[in-house]
Amino acid sequence: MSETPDLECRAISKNFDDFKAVKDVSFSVPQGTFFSILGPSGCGKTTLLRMIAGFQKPSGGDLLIKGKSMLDVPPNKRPVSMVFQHLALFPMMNIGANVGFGLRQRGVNKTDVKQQVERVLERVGLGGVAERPVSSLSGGQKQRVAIARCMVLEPDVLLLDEPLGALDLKLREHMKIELKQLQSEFNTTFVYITHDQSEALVMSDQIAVMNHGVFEQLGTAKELYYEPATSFVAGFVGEANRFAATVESADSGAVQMVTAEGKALRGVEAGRGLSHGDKVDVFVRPEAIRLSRSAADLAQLGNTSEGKVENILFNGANSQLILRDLTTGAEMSMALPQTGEFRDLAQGDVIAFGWEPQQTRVYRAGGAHGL
Amino acid sequence: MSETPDLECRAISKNFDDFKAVKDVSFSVPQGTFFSILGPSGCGKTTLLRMIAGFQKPSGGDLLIKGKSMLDVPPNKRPVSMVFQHLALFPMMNIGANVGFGLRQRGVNKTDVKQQVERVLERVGLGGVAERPVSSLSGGQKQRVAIARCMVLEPDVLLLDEPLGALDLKLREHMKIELKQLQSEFNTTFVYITHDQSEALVMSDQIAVMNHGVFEQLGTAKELYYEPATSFVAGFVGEANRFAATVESADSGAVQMVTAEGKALRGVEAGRGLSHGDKVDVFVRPEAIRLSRSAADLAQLGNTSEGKVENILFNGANSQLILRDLTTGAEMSMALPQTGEFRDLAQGDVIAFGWEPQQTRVYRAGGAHGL
Amino acid sequence: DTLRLLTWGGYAPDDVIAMFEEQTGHTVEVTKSNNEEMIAKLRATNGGGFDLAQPSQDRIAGPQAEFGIYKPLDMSKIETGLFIPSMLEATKGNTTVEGEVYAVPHVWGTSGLVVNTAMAGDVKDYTDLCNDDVAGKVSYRLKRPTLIGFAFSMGLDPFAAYGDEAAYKEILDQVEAKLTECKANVKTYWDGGDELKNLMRSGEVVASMAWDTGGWQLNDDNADITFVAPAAGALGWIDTFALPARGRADDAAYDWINFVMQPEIAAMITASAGNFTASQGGDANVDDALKAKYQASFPQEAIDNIKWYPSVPAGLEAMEGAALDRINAAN
Amino acid sequence: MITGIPQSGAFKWTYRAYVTLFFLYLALPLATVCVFAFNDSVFPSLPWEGFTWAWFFGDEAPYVGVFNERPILRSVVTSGVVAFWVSLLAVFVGTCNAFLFVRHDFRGKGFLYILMLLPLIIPGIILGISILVFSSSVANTLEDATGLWFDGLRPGLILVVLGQFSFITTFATLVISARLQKFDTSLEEAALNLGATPFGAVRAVTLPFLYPAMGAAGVVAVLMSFENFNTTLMLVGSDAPLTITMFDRLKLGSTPVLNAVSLLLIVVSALLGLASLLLQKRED
Amino acid sequence: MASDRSKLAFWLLMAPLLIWLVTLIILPHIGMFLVSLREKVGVREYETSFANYAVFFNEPLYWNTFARTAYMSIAATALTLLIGFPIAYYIAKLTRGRAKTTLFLMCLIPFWVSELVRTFGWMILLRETGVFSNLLQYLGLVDGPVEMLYNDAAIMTGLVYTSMLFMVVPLVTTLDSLDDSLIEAGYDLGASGFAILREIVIPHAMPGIVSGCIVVFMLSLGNYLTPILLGGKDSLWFTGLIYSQFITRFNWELGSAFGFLLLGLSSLIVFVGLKLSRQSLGKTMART
Ligand SMILES: Nc1ncnc2c1ncn2[C@@H]1O[C@H](COP(=O)(O)OP(=O)(O)OP(=O)(O)O)[C@@H](O)[C@H]1O
Ligand SMILES: Nc1ncnc2c1ncn2[C@@H]1O[C@H](COP(=O)(O)OP(=O)(O)OP(=O)(O)O)[C@@H](O)[C@H]1O
Ligand SMILES: [Mg+2]
Ligand SMILES: [Mg+2]
Repeated sequence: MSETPDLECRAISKNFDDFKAVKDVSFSVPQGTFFSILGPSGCGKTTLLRMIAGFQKPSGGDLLIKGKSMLDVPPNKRPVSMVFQHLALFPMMNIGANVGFGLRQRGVNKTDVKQQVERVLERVGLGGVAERPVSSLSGGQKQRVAIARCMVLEPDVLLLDEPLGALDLKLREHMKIELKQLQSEFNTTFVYITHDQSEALVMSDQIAVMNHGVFEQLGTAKELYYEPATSFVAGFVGEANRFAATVESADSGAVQMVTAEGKALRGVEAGRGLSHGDKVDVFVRPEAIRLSRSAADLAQLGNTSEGKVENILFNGANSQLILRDLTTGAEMSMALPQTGEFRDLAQGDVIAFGWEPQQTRVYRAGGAHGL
Repeated sequence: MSETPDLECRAISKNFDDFKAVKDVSFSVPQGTFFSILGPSGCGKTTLLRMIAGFQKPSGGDLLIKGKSMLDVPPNKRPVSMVFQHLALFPMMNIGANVGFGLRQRGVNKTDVKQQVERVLERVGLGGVAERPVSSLSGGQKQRVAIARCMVLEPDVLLLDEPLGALDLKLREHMKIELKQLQSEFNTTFVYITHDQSEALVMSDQIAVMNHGVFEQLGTAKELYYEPATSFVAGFVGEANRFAATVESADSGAVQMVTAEGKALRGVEAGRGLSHGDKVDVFVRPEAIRLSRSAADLAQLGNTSEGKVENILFNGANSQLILRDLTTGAEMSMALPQTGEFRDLAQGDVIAFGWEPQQTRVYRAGGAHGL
Repeated sequence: DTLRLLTWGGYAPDDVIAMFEEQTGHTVEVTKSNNEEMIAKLRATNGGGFDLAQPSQDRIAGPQAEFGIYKPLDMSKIETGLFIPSMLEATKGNTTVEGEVYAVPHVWGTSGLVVNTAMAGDVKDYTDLCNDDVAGKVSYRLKRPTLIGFAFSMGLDPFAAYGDEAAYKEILDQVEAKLTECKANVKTYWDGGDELKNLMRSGEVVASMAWDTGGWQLNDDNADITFVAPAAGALGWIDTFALPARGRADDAAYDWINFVMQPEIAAMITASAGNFTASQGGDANVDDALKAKYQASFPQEAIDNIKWYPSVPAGLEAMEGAALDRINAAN
Repeated sequence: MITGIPQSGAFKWTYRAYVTLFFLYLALPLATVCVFAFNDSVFPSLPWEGFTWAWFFGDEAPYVGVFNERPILRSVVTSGVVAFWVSLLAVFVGTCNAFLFVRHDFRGKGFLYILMLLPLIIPGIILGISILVFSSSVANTLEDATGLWFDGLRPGLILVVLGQFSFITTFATLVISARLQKFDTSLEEAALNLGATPFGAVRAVTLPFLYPAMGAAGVVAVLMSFENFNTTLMLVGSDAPLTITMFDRLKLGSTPVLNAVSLLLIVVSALLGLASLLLQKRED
Repeated sequence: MASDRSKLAFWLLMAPLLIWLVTLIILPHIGMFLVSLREKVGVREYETSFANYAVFFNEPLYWNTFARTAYMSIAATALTLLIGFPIAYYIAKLTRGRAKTTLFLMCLIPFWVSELVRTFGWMILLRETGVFSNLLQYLGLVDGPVEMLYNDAAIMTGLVYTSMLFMVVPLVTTLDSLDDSLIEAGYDLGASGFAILREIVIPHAMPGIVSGCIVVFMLSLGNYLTPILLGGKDSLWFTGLIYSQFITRFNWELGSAFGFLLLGLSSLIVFVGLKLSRQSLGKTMART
């Protein structure tokens, strides 16, 4: 992609008095990308977004849109639009007036405003509602009006600050898919922030995982899920079982470790050279763990153990099994296969389990902030 | 269980003017059970619970606790306690005073109150916070204080009205497990209402699915999930793909059907005798569907088809595939296996899929209220 | 011009105003008030806000010396021939400060007792208001005339003590004691003329200290009620015309003075206010009934016995005020 | 509303009776005043002498009705003028204050806020006399220095307006701040984001949101101004507002023309009150 | 945001506030204080001294009136609270929808007319030839006319009546904000109605109670009309003294001193009230 990116941040940072909310973050977003920023509450996502929108002045760094620096452009002159967390639809105006607000500010004449408003409302599937009050809409429809209000201005970049946060579970599932579809239809660059990993994974072309004001990793959903670069990402994106261990030996990525209780583990190194004696954090995803009634069946897996069933959290396809590892005493969570074989599993049963070294990611300990 | 149940409702009902919020509901809850009432918003759950607590007078029927009718007992004399949706912790008192409130009302002397409060707070993992104000607690901690406030009175039945509704996603996941643990620790009968199926499935010993003021089905989580009695339950509990079809032939449970587009389907009958020409609703769970690159692999399954990939919703272990069935044009949602085989699947690919007749539940059409 | 007139109730009846406005083209705005409030208002505005005021002649020199709220009259603009000469001279004498005349007389009258003779025939003097047989059915004002009247009735002479603060204080103390003792007899202290009339007419009060005109008006409704000149002597007052220091319509004010002092107009005012005016010949046109009542209340010896208020020296009012407050507070 | 708390029948019954009595207590004096506006007697009290409209339309002494009483009509106009200016000023300053206290952080804010509330705990009569005394001394000083007259600083309508404004503004500020506090600032940011200028955003979004509260504050200001007595009494000059005129009349003892005025006032205030209620309804 | 906004906008907003507070509140009070320090020593001659305050302290009448005004006002406040609380509770918690709006509106009715008219109404009702007296006679409960006007009870009736609104409105507002489920939780935990009132309802309503009490107290203390018109010969009220110093004695110096003393008294009592109830002025008033 040789063309200028729609949005580029260069070592941008923001301090509130002594507190550094955003620390030298750099990234660029090519035209037409659905770019998500994912991170826990308080990590600086909103601050970053508000700097892009112009509501907050960066303490340092530069910010370019379509290659032009935006530092001295006031928010009402920037070619970006923002969808607010609670949408911020104007309650004193009807839907048409809301959507037409930006055009009116630009001095577009009345009939043109009306036409364009009607056109964009139709594109989001809400033709003919222009005269109705905002309050007559459902949560999902309001969402679409908020997007229409921005899209009618044909912004270079659309910013979205957790727009699904206020919706209830079922609607949120639905809107995830819809948002992605709207984005590809309009083919506009979206910068979307959220603390919900499933939103980010499902919708985004690119995801930046943010923590304590810095980007820990930037990549596609699959890269983050299967190859988390840091232990924070491994813990934050997707579910994971986590142990502390000490490296016995490390050889071109393959690591042999031992836990405090003396159990040997094998895994792959995620970062740079570990060596004997290093303290490490080990992550294994619940769905990577295989179960069996007989330990022999699992022998070919690199890591095996036995555990007692502590709890069976039945939840249809997403049922979970909580085991207590008999050797280490650690609590292990794993996906309960939907095959008939484990239907009669009961609390207190002892069962063998294991997982492959390739699915065991090892990070140098410290610096990691789990859930 | 021959002993008297902790709670028994006999044809209990409640009318608001002309509107019947609860219609002749009967059930009994044995001692120590975690009993959930699951249903969509407005189905009458809260009304039922408030009748048990004594805040609403039943229009008909009887209500017994430990075998004694409660109809004429005022709420402050009933041996039940309630955890309110927004917890209703008293903001004007510190934590200790909140938890000790009920004991003080009983005239227990100060030092005993103090001791018992401290003991129950320790049991919920909050020792030593008695002097702190309620506002200093996190959401999950408040939850536990609300439960402690009830448990210190050793009620026969603890009622909970969507106590997790106000919490955020991650915390809710966590509290589900914790609530269940607290219940088994105290060994008190819990009556828990919710509209979130995963809460009910994960925690409950018994679940009643409520709709329009009546119980549609009462059973364990697995019974509801694998053998839903009505199409409402099939649609409300767990995810499902749903089609309309017409019965060709029905023979001792096995049903042959055909969809409007002429596709033949095979399934099992959930209710009573269907016969040729009956309109039916057909439900298939996403995880019951198998995928394959070659249609031949799936030939042994009772129902097969081919579809074009519309969307891949990557979400780690819970990734979903949305296909458009090439013959019927219906949208099908299915679980995306985590095996390497389908990693390179892309939008627009055509793929074969199929599922077994045993996992195809067939209900007479009408009366069902889907999602 | 607009003439803003600060006056007493009844001194500017609507028909007179209408005639005046028609004849001169001025408009008149009336604010009804009493002596204290007139002075207070003028003091607050530093002599502004009104174009003509009508305080009593004894209340001009003191406030003028203290606050400078009036301006001297230009006697050349007043048709002095319209006035009863003796009254004009007396008033001018009482209201001269540093050689300038500040007021001319308008309406005069007396204060005494208004009695329902059927129910309280025994009340002949101020102190009789404290008799047991009228307990709870008596009213008077808590103002300086009450102090003066009671003093005379108790055989003291407050006017003689005006120049001597200590002597005056002595008198006040005695009066205060009497009035405090008498308080139990009082139903309520009245404040305005109509209030008293209501009290008397309804029978809630049977004897009161009041103006002569109030008694005569009540007499029209109820023949038992009338004005009685007290044995110790009625108190005589003269209300005047004075120009506020910063009035803006002096010409209209002079026009008004000259207009209302004409005998026919004066008679109309007498009819409205119930009191006689200082207009030469003004009583000629007065209704005979009123004259008859006047004569009934004032036999010659009663007229001779009228105690005319001399000008109040500055400073006395503070003492009186404190005494009145104490009486009011007593239980 | 609490539905679920069981109460004994007797208790419920007593409670209702108490509430009924209370409202009787509230309504009684006003009803009496209104009823006696139609008494065909020159005294506003018993006995009942028959029904008459004279106290509204009469033009023959002593039966002079409100509509023929020039001083009363004039004082109604005066009150109206005062109320208009007071509510205009109070709403304007109240709106500024609301923006200042809700939107800005500055040193001494807490102190200024308490100062702003102070008029609530200053008796009205003291506000009146302090303004009277102060403006008089300023006027005296100015007059001594310049030889001109400063009648605006002497008792009169200007001081009445200022005196009422001095404490009604606090109420206006409280009402408008409460509403502004509920305003979601992201609406303003959204307007900026859509291209509005900072002032344009306030005008297009924030002010419309505040209108109901400003309207309600205005109505409250008018009502308070109309009924104010304590402060006005000290500052009034020759143009007396209605309450002062009525007080002067009442002190002297009056004909039922006062009842008639009161009845009209009640009707008008009731209409105003309803209007403000409707405004507040729209607010929710 | 504030820091990003222009300083100009800030000062433009600040200006009206400062002008209002300085010219209409602060300077006049300073001016009044200065006047109260002027001792009159002769015609148009003044000296600076505390003589006016000395007058107050040397004259039992004045401080008796002062004390009487204070305790009558406190009594009126307490009475208003006692009468108004059950009403506010009824409106806030036991009614809803239209009934609630109507009852609430009905509480505002007395506010629709000036205090003067309200007092006038009471006078017609209470006087010896008034409605009550005649009613009692008609019912045969008394032989002759009874006078109900011109006593402390009449003053109380009038004061309570006049201030009721200012008690009920903040109470309804705070009680409305009390989550019903707290009360239900109280019952559910076994509390009696009284215990709930004492432990939950009253603590929650405290800001409303305090703000209502402050306003009612100030209104009573600063009232002039009601005591004068209903109190008759015993109507001594401190505002009346101030009024008469200004209006009938033209003694602004002493009047100012009295005014300052009243201000001091009211501030003191409000301060003590706030301290005792552990509320702050800003917080309680913002809720009304
Ligand atoms: N105006 C401000 N002044 C001081 N600190 C601030 C300000 N705004 C934000 N912060 C701090 O900066 C940090 C980042 O805040 P930000 O709102 O960007 O977080 P976030 O990632 O959006 O969190 P959330 O998911 O909760 O919205 C937080 O610790 C916050 O307390
Ligand atoms: N006091 C009442 N008067 C009239 N109708 C009522 C009353 N309380 C509840 N209803 C109606 O009864 C029905 C059931 O209400 P309920 O609160 O029990 O539903 P719910 O299942 O708890 O719903 P949710 O999940 O939204 O809390 C609803 O349709 C509601 O409108
Ligand atoms: Mg944020
Ligand atoms: Mg509910």
